[in-house]
Amino acid sequence: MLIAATLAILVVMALAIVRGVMGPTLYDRILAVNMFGTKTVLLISLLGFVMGRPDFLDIAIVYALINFVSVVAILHYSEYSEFKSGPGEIEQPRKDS
Amino acid sequence: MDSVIEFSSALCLLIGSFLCLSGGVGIIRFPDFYTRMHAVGVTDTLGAGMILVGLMLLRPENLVLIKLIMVLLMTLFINPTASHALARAALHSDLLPLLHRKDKKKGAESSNPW
Amino acid sequence: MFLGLYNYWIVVVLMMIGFYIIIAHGNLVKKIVGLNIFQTSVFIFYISVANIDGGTAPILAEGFSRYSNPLPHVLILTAIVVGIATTALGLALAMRIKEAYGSIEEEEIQQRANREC
Amino acid sequence: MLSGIYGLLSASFFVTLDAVDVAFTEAAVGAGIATLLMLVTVTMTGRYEHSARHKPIGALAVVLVTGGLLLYGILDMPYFGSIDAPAHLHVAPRYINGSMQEIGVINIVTSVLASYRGFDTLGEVVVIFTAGVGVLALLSAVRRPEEDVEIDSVNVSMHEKYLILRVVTKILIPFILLFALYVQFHGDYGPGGGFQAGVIFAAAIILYSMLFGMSTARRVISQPIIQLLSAIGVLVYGSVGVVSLLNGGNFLDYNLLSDDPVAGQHLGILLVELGIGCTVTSVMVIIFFNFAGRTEDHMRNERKSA
Repeated sequence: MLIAATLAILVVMALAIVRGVMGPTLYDRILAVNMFGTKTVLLISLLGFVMGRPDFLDIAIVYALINFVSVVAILHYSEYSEFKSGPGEIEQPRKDS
Repeated sequence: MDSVIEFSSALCLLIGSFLCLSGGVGIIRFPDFYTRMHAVGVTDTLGAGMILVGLMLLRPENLVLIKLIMVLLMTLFINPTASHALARAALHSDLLPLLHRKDKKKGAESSNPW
Repeated sequence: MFLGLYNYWIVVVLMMIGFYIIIAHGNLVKKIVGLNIFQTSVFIFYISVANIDGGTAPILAEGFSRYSNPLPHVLILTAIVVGIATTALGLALAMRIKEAYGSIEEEEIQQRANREC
Repeated sequence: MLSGIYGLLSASFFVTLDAVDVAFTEAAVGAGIATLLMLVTVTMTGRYEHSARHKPIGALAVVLVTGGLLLYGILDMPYFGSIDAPAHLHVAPRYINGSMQEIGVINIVTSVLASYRGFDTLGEVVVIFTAGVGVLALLSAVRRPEEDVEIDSVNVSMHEKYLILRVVTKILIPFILLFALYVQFHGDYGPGGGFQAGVIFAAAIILYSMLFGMSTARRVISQPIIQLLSAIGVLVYGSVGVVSLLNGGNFLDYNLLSDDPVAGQHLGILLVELGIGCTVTSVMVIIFFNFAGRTEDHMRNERKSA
């Protein structure tokens, strides 16, 4: 059961990466990164049990925290104008989705 | 008694992975940002919670159990907050939900290539 | 023969991706990203060298007798933190260049420098 | 150009390869701080690059040739996971077998890091300190002290924007700090140690300063003290070595710190990890504060000129 759950999480992580790469808007990407982070937390805790060394949970906690910090950071800094519209092409969030 | 706990743990893990998988399908298949957000935000928290509860039922030693509870609490706190912040930021940057767009039918049909 | 060495394949591919980014892109921040990828490939190299079949994490516990090699772990642990410190230094330089020249593209900086002297 | 996933991915990779301590550091550093610094820089420099790559074909050729040569060299490497690889035959068995009797620490990585190869680690800490000094030299700007009114106005506008985030963060930060302390002092028995704890501490401070404004954070955490702390960390590490010299041993020979060699080792590792934690925390905070302060100044100037 543990291994099945681990595989499921891996599949979901792959899907999140697909959305992260495709993601038409910046927010889709952030969403994918956030989801990827929570899935990594789960993956690490599951792996700890699969391998019989549940000490790894510390890393899962760190991950949960760091994930939050980085999402807050992206949101905080994406509000500056230069972040969204640099020189060159400008992403049009409304046209596509 | 043992088998009951084992069974419920397996059940929790199964439900958790199913929820996560449906979230994963959701993030790919839904047409616009807010629906994707809904899919992920809802399933992520419950799925993660289920998997963690399933792991707790495996009866690890005390320290590990405490850490698992910590992880669970953190996901319960952090996930909805992050989703909220994300949705708010998206809304403030004029990314409108699909319903409010003028070309909504077109958008809904053509947006999803698969 | 090749399957037994797949970890090194991954390392080489990653390293070459990083290398390509460093050479082919003019954007300084992108070059730093490339350096980071290169760096990670070295980390992966060390860690995969440290791995032993049937071994477990090098924290002594009952019921385990075979552990991974701790030495590369130590080297990489410190290397990661040093890596972030040097990356920060590189990014700081990039920021100063942006302030001084108004751009972080190699060619534009070159042009502006030529014009000034 | 945006992708923080990479750091996350490589950390889970390290977990599968049994390198818990490394995964720990990579999780905190690669996924957290590195992404953050990249973000701050990108905020200032713009998200898109304009020029096309200059010579893709030449670069590709060089890369392919180098890659081919490396692949050729790889053929002589020992197989993945083989037990009798040369890397496992020299000092590693001694570390694994001797750690318990000589040092009394379960986590071999910690014992190698802080005791067997303490001198190396001292060097690394000095490098980190130097990088902090370098960032200070490059980015620190003399700024006039902000007035209370300004801080208040920024505070009110941020309060509206981040209300829920702020409440949750206020609850979380004590836990983060507590967890960092746990990681710092539990390094002997599980994954953890000064490097990781320092980064987690710094992450908590960074989270605070993002949500409550740089000016507030600057007031809470005084810059000179942080700069002093980064030097004190290195000094603590070095003076542990000097004390063992004075006691008649080698530099960083913790056996002589106490009557009992194992107790001496414990004391030495504790002090050294404390020094590392101090330096890493304060250097990360210095780096972030200077980056963020610089970016904010830049934005303000642009807004004024526009």
